[in-house]
Amino acid sequence: MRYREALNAALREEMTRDETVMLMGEDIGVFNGAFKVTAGLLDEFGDKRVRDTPISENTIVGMGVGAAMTGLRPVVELMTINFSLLAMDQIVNHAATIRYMFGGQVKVPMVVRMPQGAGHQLGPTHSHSWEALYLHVPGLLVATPTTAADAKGLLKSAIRDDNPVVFIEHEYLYGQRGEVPDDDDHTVRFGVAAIRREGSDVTVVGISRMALTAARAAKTLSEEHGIEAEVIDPRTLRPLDLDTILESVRKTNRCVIVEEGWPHGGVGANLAALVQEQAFDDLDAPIQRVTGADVPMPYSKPLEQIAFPHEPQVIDAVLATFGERTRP
Amino acid sequence: MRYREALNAALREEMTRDETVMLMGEDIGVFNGAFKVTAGLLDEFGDKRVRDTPISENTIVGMGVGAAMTGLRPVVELMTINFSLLAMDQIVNHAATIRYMFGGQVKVPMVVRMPQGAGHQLGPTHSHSWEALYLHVPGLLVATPTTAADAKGLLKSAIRDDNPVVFIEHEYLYGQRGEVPDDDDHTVRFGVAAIRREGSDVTVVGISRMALTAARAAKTLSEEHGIEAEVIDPRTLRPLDLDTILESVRKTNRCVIVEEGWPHGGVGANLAALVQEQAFDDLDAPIQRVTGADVPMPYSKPLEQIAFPHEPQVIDAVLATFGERTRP
Amino acid sequence: MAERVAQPAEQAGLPEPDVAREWLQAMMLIRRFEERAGEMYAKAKVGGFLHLAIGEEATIVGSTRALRDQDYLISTYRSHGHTLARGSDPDRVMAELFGRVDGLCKGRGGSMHMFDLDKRFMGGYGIVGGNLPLAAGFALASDYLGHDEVTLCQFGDGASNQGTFGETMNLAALWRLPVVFMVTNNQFGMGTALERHSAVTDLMRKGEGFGVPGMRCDGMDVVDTYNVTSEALRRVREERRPVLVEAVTYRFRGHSMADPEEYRTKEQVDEWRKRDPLAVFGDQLVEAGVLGEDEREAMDREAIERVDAAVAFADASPHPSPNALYDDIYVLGDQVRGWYSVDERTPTPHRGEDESAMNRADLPHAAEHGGGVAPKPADDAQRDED
Amino acid sequence: MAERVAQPAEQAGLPEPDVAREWLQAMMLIRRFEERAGEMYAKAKVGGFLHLAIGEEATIVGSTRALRDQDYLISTYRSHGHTLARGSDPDRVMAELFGRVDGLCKGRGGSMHMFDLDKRFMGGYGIVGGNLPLAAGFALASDYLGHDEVTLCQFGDGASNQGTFGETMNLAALWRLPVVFMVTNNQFGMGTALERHSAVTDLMRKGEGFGVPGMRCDGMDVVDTYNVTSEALRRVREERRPVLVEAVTYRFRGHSMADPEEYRTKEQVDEWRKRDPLAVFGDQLVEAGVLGEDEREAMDREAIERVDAAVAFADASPHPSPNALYDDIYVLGDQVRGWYSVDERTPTPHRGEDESAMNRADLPHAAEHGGGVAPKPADDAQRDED
Ligand SMILES: Cc1ncc(C[n+]2csc(CCOP(=O)(O)OP(=O)(O)O)c2C)c(N)n1
Ligand SMILES: Cc1ncc(C[n+]2csc(CCOP(=O)(O)OP(=O)(O)O)c2C)c(N)n1
Ligand SMILES: [Mg+2]
Ligand SMILES: [Mg+2]
Repeated sequence: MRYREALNAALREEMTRDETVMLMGEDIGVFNGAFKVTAGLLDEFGDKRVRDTPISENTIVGMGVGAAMTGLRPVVELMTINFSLLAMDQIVNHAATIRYMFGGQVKVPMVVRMPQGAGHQLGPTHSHSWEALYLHVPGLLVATPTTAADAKGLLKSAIRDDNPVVFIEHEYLYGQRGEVPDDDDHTVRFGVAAIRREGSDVTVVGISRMALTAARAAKTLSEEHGIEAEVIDPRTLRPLDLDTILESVRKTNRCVIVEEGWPHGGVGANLAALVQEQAFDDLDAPIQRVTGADVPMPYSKPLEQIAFPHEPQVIDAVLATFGERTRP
Repeated sequence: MRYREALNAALREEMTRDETVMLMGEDIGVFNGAFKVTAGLLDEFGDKRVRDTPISENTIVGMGVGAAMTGLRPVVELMTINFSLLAMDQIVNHAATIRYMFGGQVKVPMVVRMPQGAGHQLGPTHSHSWEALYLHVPGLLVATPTTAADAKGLLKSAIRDDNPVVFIEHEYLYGQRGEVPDDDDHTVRFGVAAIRREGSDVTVVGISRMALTAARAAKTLSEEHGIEAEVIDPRTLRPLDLDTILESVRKTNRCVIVEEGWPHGGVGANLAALVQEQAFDDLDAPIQRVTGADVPMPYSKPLEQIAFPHEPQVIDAVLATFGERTRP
Repeated sequence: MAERVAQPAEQAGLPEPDVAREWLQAMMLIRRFEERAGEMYAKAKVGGFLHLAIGEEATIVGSTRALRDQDYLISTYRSHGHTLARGSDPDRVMAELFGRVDGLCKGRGGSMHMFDLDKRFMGGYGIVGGNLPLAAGFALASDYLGHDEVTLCQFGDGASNQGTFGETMNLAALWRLPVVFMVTNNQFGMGTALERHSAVTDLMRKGEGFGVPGMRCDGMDVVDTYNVTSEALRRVREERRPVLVEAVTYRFRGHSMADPEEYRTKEQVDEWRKRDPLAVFGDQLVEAGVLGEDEREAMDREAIERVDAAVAFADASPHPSPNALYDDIYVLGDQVRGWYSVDERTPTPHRGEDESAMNRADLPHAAEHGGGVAPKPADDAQRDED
Repeated sequence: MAERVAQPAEQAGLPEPDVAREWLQAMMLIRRFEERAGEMYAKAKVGGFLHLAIGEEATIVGSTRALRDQDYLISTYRSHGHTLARGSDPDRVMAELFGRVDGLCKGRGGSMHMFDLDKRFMGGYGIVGGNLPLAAGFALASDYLGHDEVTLCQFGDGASNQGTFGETMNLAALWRLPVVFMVTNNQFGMGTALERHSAVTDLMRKGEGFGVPGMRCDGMDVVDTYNVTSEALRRVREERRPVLVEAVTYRFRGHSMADPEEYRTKEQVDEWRKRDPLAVFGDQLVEAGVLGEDEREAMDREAIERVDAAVAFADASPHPSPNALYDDIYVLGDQVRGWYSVDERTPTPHRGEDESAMNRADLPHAAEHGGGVAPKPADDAQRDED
């Protein structure tokens, strides 16, 4: 099943399971969704539960917050994470803050779904990876599913959870296939990392699509360099399963973090800080980060391709933790 | 001269120096500014150059971007950084991106000024410190002045610079006094850190108000623990003067970073990642971070006070780099 | 006033004597409560920003009295009056201002962020314009769940310039949501006069471009406000579409406690004070023989005493324990068992669920300050801003 | 059409023969250019999203021809036609679509982000509604500097629901800025029909609540569009206040290249196609004897040849060198000498100003892919989305 279909199944199952789950977003209904994640749901559940909205990101999210405070479980789709900046006030100053600010009198059980990622030449307003902006915020839960099974399991958990969840999908992953348990109650708990590949020489943490890039690099490292990398996909960044990463690093004594987003204040920066704090004496080399380039994503295909990480950069960073490099 | 007066002087001098410098913001004119930074400027320069705006953050900033593209040097004041989330799309998807996206055909010489910080019991919608959200973004310059002299010098540099600048002031610092060279051309260049105190035992990096907290802690550390801390204030986070920090760490072999904002993906995370990458072999202990608590800022005074760092936490973190702690 | 669809107050006359007295009593309580809140702020018992609605009591009481218990009310950072009018316990409202555990929000929100779920007062919000989408969300939920509540969303003239205004008007009209938007036109957004911040000053018309019809009431007249709001609520309930009501009123005090008020003349303030809603309505009742002067004074004394009691209660209520710092950020459960490793203030991963169990001494940041003992830096700043 | 303040086209009649021919020529160039762009997209010469304005040429040419050279034009991600109408070199527009160095934006922006400073085409923007505040900013600068340019801001019906619409209308009216807002009502925001996204479908009225008067033109009629826009520009210039013009038109093609168009009927599309602005205007000119059929065909051939040349030029233009990745992010100078230590992709601090000097092999990310050689992952995804 494709990642996109897994998300669609999760939405269908949770809507069937709970009458209060409803969807709002731009072109999610008649158009079946910009990336077809919501395909068929309008026909199946009707326009009371699947609502096409005007282009008003801040208000769509804010209405979701209000509805969540008064009995619904809204799942709001933003067409891409790039447009979520328009809704940032409602996500941070309202969704994430309301329960705490009002002394726990209400909860905000809502999900804001949105895809991110480069590679489609969508240019500087449509291609960014901003999970770092959201993991910064207390009160939010943040998920970045990589596989179809996690996409389904985490989305179901997100919908059932009583906290506001920022659910970050990936435009490249939508088309990727994966095994998905067809159990209606297959959920994946937040705060539990997945070990994608066991290895004893180096720990490679990959976020979202980069977990796949890391896995491919691991294969090459094993075949061509005799280095066995342990590949970890945190799956959720809030809560973060730091313990699994630390355990691995205590075993491998080396750590590389791979992300698609910008380097300054990115996910890698956060993990590197945490790992060196908690496993300082276990590290044989500096923690390496492989990140997107520190630029707005260009449209040009060759420029875009060198502006986010691929296998060679991961391999390079891993070798660097062994004091070697492929290039002079 | 107070920090607030230094900013006022910088605005006055630059407006006198350059006809195209103009101010826009909510209540900056007739009301003289929510924090009085723009006091008297409307009377002096008139309502063409000092403009009170409606409450429309996103559009005020966007108009600044447009005006900057066509010949003006707008300085836009947002009443506090908390409201800047409403303008995040214009700041990130427009101001920071336009020059690159359009192949360098235009520049966006504008400044977005806004204060941040806790301590006034302004509660969960008015007290946050979000420099980390902005240092993440390529295309922006980010300043966080601590002293009156830097407030003036950096603001003048920001106004004269041809890039979009996010200029982050601090509500507590507004009332603080400091020496300010009364030279009309006293500017402080971006990307040059200030060493607030020399020391050979530990490097303590403090951001904005926390540079003062760090300096106070350094005094106590010297007097009561015989530890000589070198206190560094980066002054700007983009560009970042990493070299000065690295030089210090190579000398002290210990590093503590103090910030007021949230811990996950904060400034400290970014600096810790950079320092361990560049000075791994020079570190005798894990880099320690002292940050605000991972919560929306509560109104209650005792809760608010324990939710952002004070001397004891800095002292504690420094001692921890020596393997000691004040508390069991 | 003009363009009013509802029956004008002067024709409608006064409500039943008991009702009229209760309205006056409610306005008196709000007035006295806010006067005392201001005094407590001067005494530093109350911190942060304090926005008083003195002068706007008729708008507050007239509109909330038109609501049924199940209807939702949502307002701004200027909402002591709204939560009191909804029936919140003055003790708990004052305790919130004092930042104490018995406050409506356990001291976490303060003056700008009141909330009382039991009374369906859905909050005061610090972000100007931020409450409009939430109100539409409440109305959406009511509609979706088939409940017949209506939401009353109160915001200011300045907020009508915020992007959420146009977005929310369009969505509420498009989806025919049961919500009454009330723009409390008190003539100023902070220090900016209406005509200096809004191109159209006839605020009731501001929603028309989005399909939201407008009505207007005299916000200094509790009866007129009640009548117009009632009519608006009826239309919304029956026609299933939003209405925008402009309440024309005036703020007698500064925007917040630190306001030199250089943006308006004493004369203008005096002119409006002549229309003090409490005085005007009280006189009406006395003239109409509904109320005796002595009775009126007794009601006022009662309000003062109620507020005295609230201050005593608030003062006696303890400050929140530092252990409460991490409470209520997340709903903990099987899914999120705690936000462990989501806070690195301590060299070992901070585990939220354990924190409540810790005693204060162990709390990383508690070392320096005992409950309520204010550290210097904050005080300096506070003084400087006052 | 109704509510039009300007003189109706049918009375105004046709413009001077040369002018009329030039308008038709401009529309033909845009039409042929976009048709070819679509073909190039199918051939994967063009990537990303491609939004064609086929059907909207009269709106584009009629409105831009009303501008003087010094006036500013700003549009959206659907603006090949706007930049061409402004006089941009078709070679460079096509090269931008191809993502090549000779593109208007050096291949950084692509179809959605055209920009030509020399022609005062101030850009196509990918964020719906994001260009309105910028337009007000241009107008503010013109006003401030005492220049008499006017700004024409083009956006879609769907964009009129964005918060920036209300905010910008209010500010432009309040500050009396010289800007004409043109909402290109092509009946849909992506797959959402006008009446399903906007409570008020009479879009020319949408600014009235903010003090911005409305006008409307037949966006399928180049003459009417020209006349109404000219009148709007005149009013704005003389009265120093914004005007909102609704251009009623239709998008013949899908929203972007990957659009099954399930949200509208073939019949509706055919109905509108009968009003194809090029056919209608061309026939008018032939009937009026301004143009001979052969001449008309010659003009069309000319357009086709011009586009052929543009494709050849674009194809011959090189891909940007990886060394250009870091160019133009910052204006470098004494203040910012480089963004050293602002990029940690490499284990040593990355120094922007050095990068241009490096040769490709040294470029961290260049290792894998040569210029233009597309790596698999992107391709998979691309295929999947198509
Ligand atoms: C988004 C945002 N911008 C600015 C502020 C600062 N601020 C607080 S109240 C206020 C004025 C609001 O005026 P109005 O809406 O008329 O309400 P009033 O204060 O008159 O009740 C401003 C600008 C804020 N709290 N939120
Ligand atoms: C802020 C934002 N939200 C959503 C999108 C995705 N999107 C691109 S075009 C479009 C429809 C816009 O419709 P309209 O304004 O009528 O312009 P048209 O495409 O019809 O020319 C949408 C929703 C976007 N680019 N930006
Ligand atoms: Mg007001
Ligand atoms: Mg459209």
